[in-house]
Amino acid sequence: MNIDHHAPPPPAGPVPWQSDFAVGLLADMVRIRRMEEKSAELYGAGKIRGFLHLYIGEEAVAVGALHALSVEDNIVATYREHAHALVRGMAMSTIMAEMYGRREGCAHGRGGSMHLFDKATRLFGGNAIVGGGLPLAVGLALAAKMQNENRIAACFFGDGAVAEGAFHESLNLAALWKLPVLFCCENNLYGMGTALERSESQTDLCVKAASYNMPALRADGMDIVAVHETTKQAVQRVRESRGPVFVEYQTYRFRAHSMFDAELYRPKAEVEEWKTRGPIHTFSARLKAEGKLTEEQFLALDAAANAEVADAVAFAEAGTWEPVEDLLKDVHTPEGVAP
Amino acid sequence: MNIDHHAPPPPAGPVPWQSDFAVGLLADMVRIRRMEEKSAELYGAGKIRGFLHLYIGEEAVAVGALHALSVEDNIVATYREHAHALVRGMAMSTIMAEMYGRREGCAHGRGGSMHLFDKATRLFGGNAIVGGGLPLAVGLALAAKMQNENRIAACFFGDGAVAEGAFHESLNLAALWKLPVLFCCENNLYGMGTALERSESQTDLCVKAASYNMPALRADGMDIVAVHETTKQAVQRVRESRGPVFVEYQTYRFRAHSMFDAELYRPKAEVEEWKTRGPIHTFSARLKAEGKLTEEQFLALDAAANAEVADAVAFAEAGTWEPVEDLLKDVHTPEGVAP
Amino acid sequence: MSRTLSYREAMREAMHEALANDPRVFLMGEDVGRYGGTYAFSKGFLDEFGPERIRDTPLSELGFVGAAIGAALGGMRPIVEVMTVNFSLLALDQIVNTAALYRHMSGGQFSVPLVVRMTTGAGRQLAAQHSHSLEGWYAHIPGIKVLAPATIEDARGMLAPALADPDPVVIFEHAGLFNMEGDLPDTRDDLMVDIRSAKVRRIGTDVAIITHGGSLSKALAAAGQLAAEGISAEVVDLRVLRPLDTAAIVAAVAKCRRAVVVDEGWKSGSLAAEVMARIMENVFYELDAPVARVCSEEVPIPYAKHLEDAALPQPEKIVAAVKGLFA
Amino acid sequence: MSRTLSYREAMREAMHEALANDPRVFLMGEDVGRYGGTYAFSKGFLDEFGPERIRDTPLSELGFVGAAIGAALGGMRPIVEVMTVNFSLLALDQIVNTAALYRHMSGGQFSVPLVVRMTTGAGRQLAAQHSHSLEGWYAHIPGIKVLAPATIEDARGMLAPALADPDPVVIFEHAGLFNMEGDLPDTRDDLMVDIRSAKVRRIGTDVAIITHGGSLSKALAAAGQLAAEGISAEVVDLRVLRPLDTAAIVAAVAKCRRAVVVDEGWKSGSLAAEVMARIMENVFYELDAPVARVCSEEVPIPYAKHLEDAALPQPEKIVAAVKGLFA
Ligand SMILES: Cc1ncc(C[n+]2csc(CCOP(=O)(O)OP(=O)(O)O)c2C)c(N)n1
Ligand SMILES: Cc1ncc(C[n+]2csc(CCOP(=O)(O)OP(=O)(O)O)c2C)c(N)n1
Ligand SMILES: [Mg+2]
Ligand SMILES: [Mg+2]
Repeated sequence: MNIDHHAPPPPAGPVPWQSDFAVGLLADMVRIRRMEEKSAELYGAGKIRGFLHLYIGEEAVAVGALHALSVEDNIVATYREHAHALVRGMAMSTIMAEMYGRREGCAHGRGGSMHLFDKATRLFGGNAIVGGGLPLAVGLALAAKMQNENRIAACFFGDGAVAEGAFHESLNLAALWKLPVLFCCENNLYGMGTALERSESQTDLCVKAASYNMPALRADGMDIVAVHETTKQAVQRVRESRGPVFVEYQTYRFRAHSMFDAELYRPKAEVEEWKTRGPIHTFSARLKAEGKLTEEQFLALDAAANAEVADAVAFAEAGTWEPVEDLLKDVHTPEGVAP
Repeated sequence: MNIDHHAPPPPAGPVPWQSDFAVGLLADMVRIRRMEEKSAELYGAGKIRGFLHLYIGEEAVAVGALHALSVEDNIVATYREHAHALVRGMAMSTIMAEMYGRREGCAHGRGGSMHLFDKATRLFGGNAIVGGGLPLAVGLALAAKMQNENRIAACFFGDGAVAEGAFHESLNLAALWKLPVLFCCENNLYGMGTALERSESQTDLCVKAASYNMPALRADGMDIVAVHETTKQAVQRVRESRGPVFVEYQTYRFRAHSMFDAELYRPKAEVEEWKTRGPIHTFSARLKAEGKLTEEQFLALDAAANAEVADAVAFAEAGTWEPVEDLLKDVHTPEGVAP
Repeated sequence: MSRTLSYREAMREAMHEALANDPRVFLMGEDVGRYGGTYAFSKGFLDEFGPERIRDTPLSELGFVGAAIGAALGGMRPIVEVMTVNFSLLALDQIVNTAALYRHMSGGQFSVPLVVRMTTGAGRQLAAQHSHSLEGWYAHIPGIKVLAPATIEDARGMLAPALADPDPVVIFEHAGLFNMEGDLPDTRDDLMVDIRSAKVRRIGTDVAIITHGGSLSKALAAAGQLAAEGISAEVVDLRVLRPLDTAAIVAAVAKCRRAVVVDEGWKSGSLAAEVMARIMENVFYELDAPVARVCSEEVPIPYAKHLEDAALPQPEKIVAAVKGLFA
Repeated sequence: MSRTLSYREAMREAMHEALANDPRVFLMGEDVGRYGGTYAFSKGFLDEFGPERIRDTPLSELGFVGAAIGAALGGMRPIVEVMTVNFSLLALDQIVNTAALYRHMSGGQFSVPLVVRMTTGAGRQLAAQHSHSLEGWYAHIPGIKVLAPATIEDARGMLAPALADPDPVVIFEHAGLFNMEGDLPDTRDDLMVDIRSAKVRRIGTDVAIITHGGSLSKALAAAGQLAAEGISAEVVDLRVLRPLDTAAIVAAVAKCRRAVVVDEGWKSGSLAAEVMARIMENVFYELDAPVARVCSEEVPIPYAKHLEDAALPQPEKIVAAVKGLFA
C-alpha cells in the first residue's frame, strides 16, 4: 500500500484563541526552533556529541499538546524530546548544559540529548529505546489510578514505534485496565529512513486504536490550533473516562533523523513541499492576518528566543565537569535517600 | 467488558461431506482423544513427566484445520500440540515414545510433550514460549515466497498469545510483506487461568486483524464442519492472494491447563455446559442422524484408536534411553551435515 | 518459638505481610490472581486484597514489567512476578534498558523501587525452553540487585528489605525449592535478612563450596558425603548475586585454601566464572589448588530424566570435583 | 597484491560477495535498504539486489529476528542486522529460546543456518541505552556461535564461514572500528578466516593480554607502550567468543606466565571472568601472578566524554594492570 507523501495545503483558518495565549504558543515554537538550530550548529562545532535528534518542523505537536496538559500530569517522551523538556518547563540552560555534558545539566552530563529528565515538571525522560516509554506511561497511569490521583500520563512516540510489540502490549494494558493514558503518536511519516507504508500494513494508525477498544483522534500536526484543540478534547476524555485515548498527530521532520543521516530515503522536493506547511510561519501568518500578532511582536519574541539561546549557551560554556571521582554516582540510590 | 462464557447451542445441521471423508475426520478426533486420555493416565502413573497440556475438547480445530492444508505446507504449533502432530502424520508411537523420554521419540527424549517436531510432515514444533511460533511462521512463509514455492505456513496459537508483542509484530510483518501465513487462533476463552476478557480490552479477536489490514474469519471451533469449511476458504484465500489470513476458532478446553492446575478460575458448571458441545459426540450424532455413520462403525474406529494407543504405549514402554554419553548431541549440527 | 513452613509458604507469608502493611505494595503478573499463582504462591490473595492489588496480567511480559517500573516511579511498590526466568527474556529490555539505568540516566532524580520475582532453574523435566538458570546474566547489570533465596529463612526474610530498597531488586526462586520445609522463628524481627551479605551454611576447614539457589542443597549433600570421607567442607551460600559479597568468598577461600564453585548456569560465562575471577583477584596466593567448578553442561536442558540429571550439577559431581582438588 | 579497506568496506564487501554468490542469502533489518544501513554498511545494495533481498523491516526486533529464523528453516540464508546489541534485548527470546535451542529440541531434525549481525560497544558518547557490550551474555548460550571481528581481515573473512555454518552465528561489530583501515589480499582464498580459533595479534613473552573486539586496538596500544618500558606483551584476540579457544588462551598464558584480560563488558560477570576461570582451570600452576582484568566500570555508560572515557578500558589502565603483575 502506498500512502500519500504529498503535503496537504498549509494550515489555515481562524485561530480561536485570545492573542496572548496564541502568541505564547508561537513563542514556545520559536524557542524550540532557535534552540535546536543552535544545537545543530554546536554539533557541527563539536560542542554537542553523541546522537542529536532535532524536532524542527514538528514544534506544533509538543507545544500544542503539552499546553493542553496540567502541571500535575506525567510526561513520557522519546530521544527526540528537547521540545517536550523545554515546553514542560525545564530551563533551556539546563538542557543545553546537559547536551554539553556539563555537571549543570539535568543529569550532570550523564544523559545527554536523549535523556532529559525533570522531576519538578514530572518529565519521565527521554528514552532512547523506541517504544520503551509506552509501558512506563501505562505504569505511571496505573499508579495514579491506584492512588486516586487525578493526573494522567501523556506518552509521546513516533510512527515507527507503532510496529513494536511494546506498543501493542501497552495499548492493550491501558485499555484493559482503563488507565488514564494519553497516547500521543507523532506521525512524521518516517522512522529513520523507513516510510510508514514500509513499516505498517495498516497505515491508518487510528484504526489500530479500535483493535484495543480505544477512542482515537487525529490532528494535523503542522497546525497548532488543530493539535491543541484536539488534545484538549482528548485530555478531557481521558480525565472523564479515566481511560486511555489515542491521538495521531500528522507531522513532518524537516531535518535529518540524526546528525548521521544522508537522507537518501526521501526526495528533497518532498521535504520542501512539507516546509510550506511549517508550523511557525503558517501560524504567525494566520495570527497576523487576524490582527493578533504584529511583525514587531514577532521580531521581539524571536529576539527573546535568541537571547534565551545565547544565555543557555553561555551557561553551558561556563559549566563544569562532573568530577571523575563521581563516576559511580547515581547507579544506586544513596543509603537513606527515599526514592 | 464481560464476554459470554456460556456455551452456544451444540453444533448441528447437515454435514456437507461424503461419509468416508467425514468418518475419517471423526476417527482422527477419536485418535487424539484416546491418546490424550491415556497420556493423562500415564502422567498419573509417572510415565510421562514435565508439562503435559491436553487438547481434549478442542479436537475439531486441529483436525478440521489441518485437513484443509496440503502436505507441502508448513505447520507451527504450541506446547498443546499432540493433536497437530498426530493429525499431521507423526506416528502415535513416536509421540508416545517422546513423552516417555525415549530414544525412539522424535527428539530422542530431549523434547517431551511440548516439543514434537517432524521434518517429514513439515511440523516445525511444538513451542513452549507463548507467541514464540508466530515470527517463525512468518519467516517460513517468507522463505516460501522468496523461493517461489507454493506452500503456506499455518501457525496455531491461543487466545492468550494475542496479547504478546510477538503477535503484533508477526501479523504486521505478514500483512506488510504479503506473506502466505494462515494465523490459526485457538480461542478457548482462557490463557491458563486468565479469561479472555481479563487479557484483551478488545475481545473480538477478528477486529484485531483489521488493524493489520488482514482478512479475518471466525469459526465455531467445536463444529468440525465449520472449522474445516472455514479453513478451506481461508487457505484458498491465502493461496490466491499470497497474503495472510486470520482465523479465530472458538473452542473450549475440557481439562485443566496442565497437570498442575486446580482450575480455580472457572466454574465447573461452565465446563459441563461446554462439554455438551463436545466435538466428537456432537459430530458423530450428526453423522448418525444423516446415516453417514453407524454405531458399529463408531465402535470400530474407537476400538482402532484404542488399539493404536495400546500399540503406542507398548512401543514407548519397550523403548530405550538415549545414552548419557550422547548428552551433548544435537546442540550443534555435526560437521558435514547440511542443515 | 518456631514453626515449620515450606519455601512456598514462607514467600507467601512475606508477600502477605508486605501487602497487609503497606498500601503501596501490590502484586502483578500472569495468573497471580484467579489461578492462585502458577506455583500457588498467591492462593487466596485475590479474595483478601482484591483485583486492584492482586493484578492478573495478560501475556505481555515486556508490557507489564514496564508498567511495574512506571508504577514504581509513580509512587507504588510493585512486586511483579514474571512466571519464570525463561519468559523474562521478553522483558529484559525493560529491566535492563529502563529499570537498571533509570536513576543514572536521570542524574539521580528518579529511583525505581521495584521488586521482580521469578522462578528459575531446571530439574523438573520441563525441557529446553523452561529450564534456564540465567541469574548470572542479571548479576552482570549495574543498577539492579539480584537475590537468590535458597532457604526458608531467606524466602521469608528477603522480600521486606527488597521492597524497602529504593532501587530495582530481582529475586530468583529456584523451582526445586518450593516444597522444601524448614523452621522459622515466630517473631517478626528475627525474620529480617541482611540482603548485602552471603551466608555460611556449613562450617568447614578443608574446602569452600560456594554456591547459591537450587544448588545449595546439592552442595550441602556433597558436604555431608565428604565429611564421611574425612573432608571438612565449608558451604557458602552467595544468596546476593549482585553485588557479590567478595569478602565472604575471600574469607572462606582464605581459610580452606581450596574451593569449588557450584552453579546451575551453563559453565561458559556462568556466575561461577565470576566467583573464580574474584578468587583469582583476591586470594590467589592462598590457594593450594586451582578452584574448580561444577556447572550445567553446555547443552539445552533435555526432557528425559536421565539426560536432565546428567546435564545438571549433582552432589556426586561436587564430591568428585572436591576430591579432584586433593589429588 | 593487497589493497586498503576500512572495516565498513570489508564487511560490506563480504556481504556483497555473499549476496552475489548465493541466491539464498538476503539481508534484512531496520534501515538496511533505503537508508543505506544505519552505519552505511549496505549503501547501494537496494539498487543492486532489490527490495526482496535487501529487506527493510519495521521496528520489530523480536518479530523480524524470529522471521529470519523461520526463513533459515525454510531454506534461505538470512543475514539479519539488529541495529545494535542494545535493541537486541528485544529479540533475545527468539535468539535464545528459538534459534539456539531449535536443533536440540527437534532431536537434530532441523538446523537454523542464520547469521545475526549487530553493532556493540561504547565510545561514541551515546549514553546508557546505546552503549552496551553484551557479547558475553550471548557467549553463555549453548547452540549459537559468537564472533567478534576486530580486524579488517576478520570483518572481511568471517561472514562467509558464518553463512556456511549450519547453525546460528551471532557477529558483534564494535562501533569504534568501522572507520579503521587496513590491508587485505586481493585473492578470495586468502580471505577465508577460521572461525574456530583465536589469533595472536602480537607476539610477546612477558605477559599475555587477552581481549577481543573494540578493545583489541587498546590492548595493542598498551603493548606498544609496554614494549617501550621493556615489557614484552603477547596480544591474543579471542575473536571467537563461543566456543572459546581455550587452547590459545592456555598457550599464551603458559608461555608468558602472566595475563591481563581486557573486555569492554561490565566487570562482574564479564566474559573476562570466563577467560580467568579457564586460566584457573587449565594453567594455574604456570602462573607467576594472579590474572588481572581491565573491564568497564560497573556503571551505565555516561554521555560526557570524560566520564565515558573513565568508564571504559583504556590503554593506560591496561598498562597499569600489567605493571601491577610485576609489582
Ligand atoms: C528498539 C529500538 N530499535 C531501533 C532503534 C534505532 N532508532 C532510533 S530512532 C528510530 C526511528 C524511530 O522512528 P519513529 O518512532 O517514527 O520516531 P521519529 O524518530 O520519527 O521521531 C530508530 C530505528 C532504537 N533506538 N530502539
Ligand atoms: C512467554 C510465555 N509466558 C508465559 C508462559 C506460561 N504459559 C504457558 S501456556 C500459558 C497460557 C497460554 O494461553 P493461550 O495462548 O490461550 O493457549 P492455551 O493454553 O489456552 O491453549 C501460559 C501463561 C509461557 N509458556 N510463555
Ligand atoms: Mg517517525
Ligand atoms: Mg487459551
